[in-house]
Amino acid sequence: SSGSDTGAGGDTAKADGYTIGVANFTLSGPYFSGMDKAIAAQAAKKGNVTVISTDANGDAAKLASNVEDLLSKNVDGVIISGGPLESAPAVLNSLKQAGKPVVLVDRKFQTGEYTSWIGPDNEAIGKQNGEFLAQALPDGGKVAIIKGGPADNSIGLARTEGVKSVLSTTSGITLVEAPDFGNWGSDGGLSVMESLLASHPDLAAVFCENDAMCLGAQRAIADAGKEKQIIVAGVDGQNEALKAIMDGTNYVVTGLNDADVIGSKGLDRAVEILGGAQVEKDTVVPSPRITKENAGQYFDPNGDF
Amino acid sequence: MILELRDVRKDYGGVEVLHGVDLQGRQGEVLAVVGANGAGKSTLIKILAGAQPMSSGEMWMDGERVELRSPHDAHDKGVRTVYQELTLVPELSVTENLLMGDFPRKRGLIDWSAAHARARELLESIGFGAIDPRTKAGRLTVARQQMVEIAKALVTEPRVLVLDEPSAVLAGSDLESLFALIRRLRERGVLVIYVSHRLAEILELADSIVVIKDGKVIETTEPARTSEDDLIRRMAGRKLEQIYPDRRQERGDALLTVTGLTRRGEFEDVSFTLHAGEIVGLFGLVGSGRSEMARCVFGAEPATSGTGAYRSPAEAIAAGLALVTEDRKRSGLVLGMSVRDNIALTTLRGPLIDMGRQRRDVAGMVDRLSIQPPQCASMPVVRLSGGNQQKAVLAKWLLAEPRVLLLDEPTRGVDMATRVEIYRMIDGLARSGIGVLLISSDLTEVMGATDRVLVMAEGRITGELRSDRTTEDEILAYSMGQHA
Amino acid sequence: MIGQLSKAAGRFPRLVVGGRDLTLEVAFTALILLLVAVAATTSDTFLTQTNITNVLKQMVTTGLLAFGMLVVILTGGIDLSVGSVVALSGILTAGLVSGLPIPVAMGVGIIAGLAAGLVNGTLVARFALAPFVVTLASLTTVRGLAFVYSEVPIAPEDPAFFTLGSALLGPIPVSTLIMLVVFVAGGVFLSRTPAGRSIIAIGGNAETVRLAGINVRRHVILAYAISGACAGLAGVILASRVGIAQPSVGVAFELDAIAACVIGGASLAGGRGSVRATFGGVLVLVLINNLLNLYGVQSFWQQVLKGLIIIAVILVQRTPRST
Amino acid sequence: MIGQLSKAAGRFPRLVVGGRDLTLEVAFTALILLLVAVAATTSDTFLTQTNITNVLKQMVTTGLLAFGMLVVILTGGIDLSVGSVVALSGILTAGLVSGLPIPVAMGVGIIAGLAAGLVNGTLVARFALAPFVVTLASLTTVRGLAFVYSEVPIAPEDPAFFTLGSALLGPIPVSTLIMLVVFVAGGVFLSRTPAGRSIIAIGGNAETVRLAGINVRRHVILAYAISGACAGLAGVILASRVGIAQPSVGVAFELDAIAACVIGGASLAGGRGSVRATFGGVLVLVLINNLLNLYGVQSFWQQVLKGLIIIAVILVQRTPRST
Ligand SMILES: Nc1ncnc2c1ncn2[C@@H]1O[C@H](COP(=O)(O)OP(=O)(O)OP(=O)(O)O)[C@@H](O)[C@H]1O
Ligand SMILES: Nc1ncnc2c1ncn2[C@@H]1O[C@H](COP(=O)(O)OP(=O)(O)OP(=O)(O)O)[C@@H](O)[C@H]1O
Ligand SMILES: [Mg+2]
Ligand SMILES: [Mg+2]
Repeated sequence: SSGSDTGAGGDTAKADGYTIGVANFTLSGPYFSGMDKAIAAQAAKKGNVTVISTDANGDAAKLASNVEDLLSKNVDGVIISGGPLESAPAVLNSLKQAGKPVVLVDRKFQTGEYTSWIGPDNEAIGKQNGEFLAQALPDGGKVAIIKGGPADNSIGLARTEGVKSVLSTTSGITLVEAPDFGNWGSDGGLSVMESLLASHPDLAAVFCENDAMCLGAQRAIADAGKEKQIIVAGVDGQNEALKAIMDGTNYVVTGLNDADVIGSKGLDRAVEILGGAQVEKDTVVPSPRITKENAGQYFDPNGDF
Repeated sequence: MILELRDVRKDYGGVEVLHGVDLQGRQGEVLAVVGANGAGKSTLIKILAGAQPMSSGEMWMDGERVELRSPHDAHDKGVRTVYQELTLVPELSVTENLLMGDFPRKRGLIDWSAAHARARELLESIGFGAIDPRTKAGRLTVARQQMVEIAKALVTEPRVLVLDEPSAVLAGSDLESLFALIRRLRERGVLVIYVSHRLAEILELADSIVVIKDGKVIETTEPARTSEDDLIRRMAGRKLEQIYPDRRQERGDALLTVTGLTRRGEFEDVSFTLHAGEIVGLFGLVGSGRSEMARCVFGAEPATSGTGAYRSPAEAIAAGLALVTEDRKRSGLVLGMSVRDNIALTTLRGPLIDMGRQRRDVAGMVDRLSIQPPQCASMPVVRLSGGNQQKAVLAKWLLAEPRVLLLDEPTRGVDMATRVEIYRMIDGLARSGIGVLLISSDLTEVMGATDRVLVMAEGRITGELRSDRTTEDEILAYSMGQHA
Repeated sequence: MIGQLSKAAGRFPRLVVGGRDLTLEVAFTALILLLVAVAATTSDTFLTQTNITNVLKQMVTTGLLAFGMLVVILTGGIDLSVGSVVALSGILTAGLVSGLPIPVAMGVGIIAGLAAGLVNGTLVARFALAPFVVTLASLTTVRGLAFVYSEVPIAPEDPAFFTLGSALLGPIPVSTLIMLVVFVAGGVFLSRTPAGRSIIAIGGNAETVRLAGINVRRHVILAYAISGACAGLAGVILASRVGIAQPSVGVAFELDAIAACVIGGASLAGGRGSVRATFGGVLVLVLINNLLNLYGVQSFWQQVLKGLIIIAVILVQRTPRST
Repeated sequence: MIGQLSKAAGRFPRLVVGGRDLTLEVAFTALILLLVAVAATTSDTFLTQTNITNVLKQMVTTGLLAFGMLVVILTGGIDLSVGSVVALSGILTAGLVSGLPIPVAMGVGIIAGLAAGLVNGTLVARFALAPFVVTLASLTTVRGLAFVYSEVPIAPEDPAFFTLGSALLGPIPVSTLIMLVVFVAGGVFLSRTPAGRSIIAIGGNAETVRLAGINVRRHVILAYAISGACAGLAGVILASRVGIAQPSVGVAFELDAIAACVIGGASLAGGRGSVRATFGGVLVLVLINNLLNLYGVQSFWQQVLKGLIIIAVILVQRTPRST
């Protein structure tokens, strides 16, 4: 991941270049591995930046020790791809003690100190989905919500809050929250949707906290032969979801949460900080609403995510 | 001559336990192998069974050199073995244990009704018809499990049948049917290799006798040319003056009084009193309920009614009882632990265990019971030979300094010289004021080593006899529920 | 244990038919029927066709894994790697359908599972390593391989890929039928073939089996291979059912599979366990999940209750057994 | 098993000191030293003070859980609930510090773990249920309870809360010292106290121990209580170290703890296992993770390698042991 294709200049650039550690909370999700790759790709583009990436497998303590491992390797700065984590004060403290800058990507921590954050506004994504659904269901109807879980995952919470803030005030619409979590995967989305369909055969739409679950939910709807009755709304812009939207299926909307953009900006931001530049503390990367109209523009048939 | 071993040696990682054994067995012969605990009998048998490779030496059958690389090879050659330790799979039916790996099949699948029928037929043909082939092996009494073990070796008629202490858990009619079976097999030309510590039965049954001592054959003889005393002398390497000590007949206060003790389905209305300084024998046939009764008195199992039993082993021990159970593997030893840890189990005192004292206590016991090898304290107990394991169990209980000793078949698998030591020890304990209940299926022992004998049949006490005034026949009659 | 007689064992009346003690099976069946009855009377949805089809579909993965697990447990082992194998075989199959005919791709998925099982079995049997650590290590390694093959989910385009997972035969999902076939065939295998009996006997006392001249190693390897193949099949069916294969799927699947076996009375020490009761265990788990969802119980209360119900079930189921 | 001699088993020379066979321990120590030597020569970073402090900190959770697990494993049981207990005790403590003095809040966290252990132990010992299912059920229930207590993470404001997890005594983290104390005290407990010896013996043969007048149930309960308390302590330390307590923390922690015990030669059948070797097992796991990170091995390949290394370690470690 430290590849340099700037030719002869590469060596000298590298000699006085930077080493940046990436502490991923988890890599087992296409969004997060996409982020990791985007950071690495951006570093390769720069030529003088080496990236060391770690994976905490969703374990906060491991994240802390991974950051410690990175500090042992004397990195110049750390990017934390936070995943579903609220905060990591100890991690931030140890980084502060070591005097290293921290850039958060995707996830903003509510406590602790960080240098800069780049990520989406999850509540806004939820709102914009809610608005779309309100329009798409002029006669109202039952809308189901499938959450990723667990209950302390505030990314999902923010998205659901966004959707609810719109739909709960829209007349004619009733909300049904699935009791069980879909665990952010297509298989979970599928089985939660199946259960929903059994108790609520009259759904008009379903919102999932990410596209992976939505893709599973869409399958369950197809299996039940209810493609015409139920529309699907997700978040992320996963390739398969974009394709489904483009093809004009009942997958009608998603909010782009672009790992490529956030990741590469995150690396840029870290390099700027190391270069001594004054940077914006918090940067929201806009999450355009993707529907049938504009899906083609975001769909990359060879893209990873 | 169908079987011959030439200069067989066996070492377990450097320690040689067989030092060049030669052995010849003929067709239609009962060849007895005798020797002290740890002499190497079981090891020899494992080699014959293909379960252990020999380190060097040769095995010949029918004038051909054979090599047994696995039990499978031994089966192919017609050598079938009944091991000293039970090897049944407790969760499986008798049928399945018998026919394992060789089931009757119909269209590729096992035909269970045919299998059960075949098992029943087999059991009946060898006189064990009382065993239901459908029961799980684990639910049978030890004695019946032993019979199934023997039946297992006879599923296909063997050319050589090896029996390692098959009679240790049998008594009365079961023993008779075993002997009858062995004689029938001999007539059919089978070579029976028979290991036992019960010399009387060997003299009765064997055609020739091989005495093993310290891993070497020291004598080959015939019943007509030897005697019990002679064999014991050869095995032990010294003369044993007297097997059973002379018992004095005076007894002290009552230590244990059991009245009307009942455990439904197992024994009923058992009453007896055990006094300080006396040794009481308890004889009965297999399944007469002796072991269950002793366990119940000891608090290991709850009683249905009656008095005299303790509520838990801890209470019993606090009151000075000790119970040496009949099955050392299942309830006497922690096989994976060292000899020391096993022996110390009844005397763990805290908060911190005094290791020095524990070491001394255990060493004292190993010495007192001459557990072999003498430096065994930190060896896993499973490495001891069967008889020495039995001694380790005894040692554990003696260390607790009991006032009442319940001994359930304490000499099972123990060689003659050691038995004599055990009898002497029991006698000494009794003289020091301890009361001993000796459960045994060995008639001679039950008469010789005790002051009086209780006899149980079908869960009830059917008789009480004075050891010096009774006969084997009288005891047997009571044990079959007939009142003489 | 020894010297204990069945007739003496219980305070409970026992039901013996044709020499077999059926008390436990009957009690267990009654328990499941009770669960169904409660569900049917308290929830309008439970007996709807959609819900029944759901329950049938949701059994498939746990069912297949539980059968394979049972075979391994019978030998006295355990297979923690099944969840990772589900992921690997699913993603492999989904990745291969673009170049290979669907049945062949699926075959490869199952064979990958079988191969993982063979490796597990060989390490356990040939090198005498503890099954728990061997399969824990392969849980990690196989999961890693799934990600190495593809970090991102793979969604095959060809709709024929979905057939296996979503086709119905009347009201019954084809995938459920496949699972049932595995259970029936598995039941026959374990009760009526020498290899099956040997596997059970090995769990009871491996040394005895060895002394009976049966190749213990080969049968242990076979058991793990069966578990691997079942997990492979489960992975293929799951990918087809979801329509997307994810390398991250299947985390902690092994726990439900083991729970199903043990609820069905299997002993983790080996040698004891029944195919029918394991199926019952699968049913219990799936019904619990389904009911808690139908009642709309909140996710974490679901967890609290699920654990308590499992304890209750094994307490009830234990009562009539002789101790 | 039957008729096989351990002293006789090996083609390997064995090292016996004072009647104790130390071959295994020496081989295992050599293995760890080899790992350290390789690490030190191939990575500049490994021997830096920061990294050593890291490794020491990283051992704490696995170490505490592994010790508790060892005690349970010795009885022939298993405790799958430890990861959930870590979460519960952590979130309880973090929740309570706002109203209670920190040491008291931490005490409550540890007591919560102890209580979970007592429940596990009672179900296993008093009702004779299979440890695997009991603790699997409590894994689920306790996790649910953690979420019931607080759905969201709790980050105490008071910086004193972080002390336990981050303070250093010279170059050595206080939390590591606590873990070492647990191991030393635990070693004495198991080898020198009647309760410890009884626990080991119960795993070897519970019936023998019962007949020796030892209360088997009470000791089994004690073992699970110890495991629960260790998990509680681990949870408290972890929350303090991370600075925030999450109800979702600790998933699959039990697997590493079990792996550490088994790498250290413990038998899951009970009765065999050593405190020192378990500590070695913890070291091996932590070193593997640290090294793979220092080498910058890519995450998925790390998983692949981690599994392979564990297999390699138990293969090597098995060689000098009698089979
Ligand atoms: N074949 C059998 N059928 C029915 N009951 C049996 C059978 N064998 C043994 N029993 C029962 O087993 C119970 C006691 O067995 P136990 O082992 O205590 O007897 P024991 O006299 O000690 O015999 P052993 O010599 O086997 O030790 C008795 O209740 C007896 O009825
Ligand atoms: N599995 C084993 N591991 C180590 N040593 C053994 C083992 N089996 C036997 N030995 C040793 O080999 C020697 C012979 O033992 P073996 O079991 O053959 O004796 P035996 O003659 O059958 O004794 P017993 O009459 O007590 O059964 C003994 O010193 C014993 O300690
Ligand atoms: Mg012997
Ligand atoms: Mg008896």
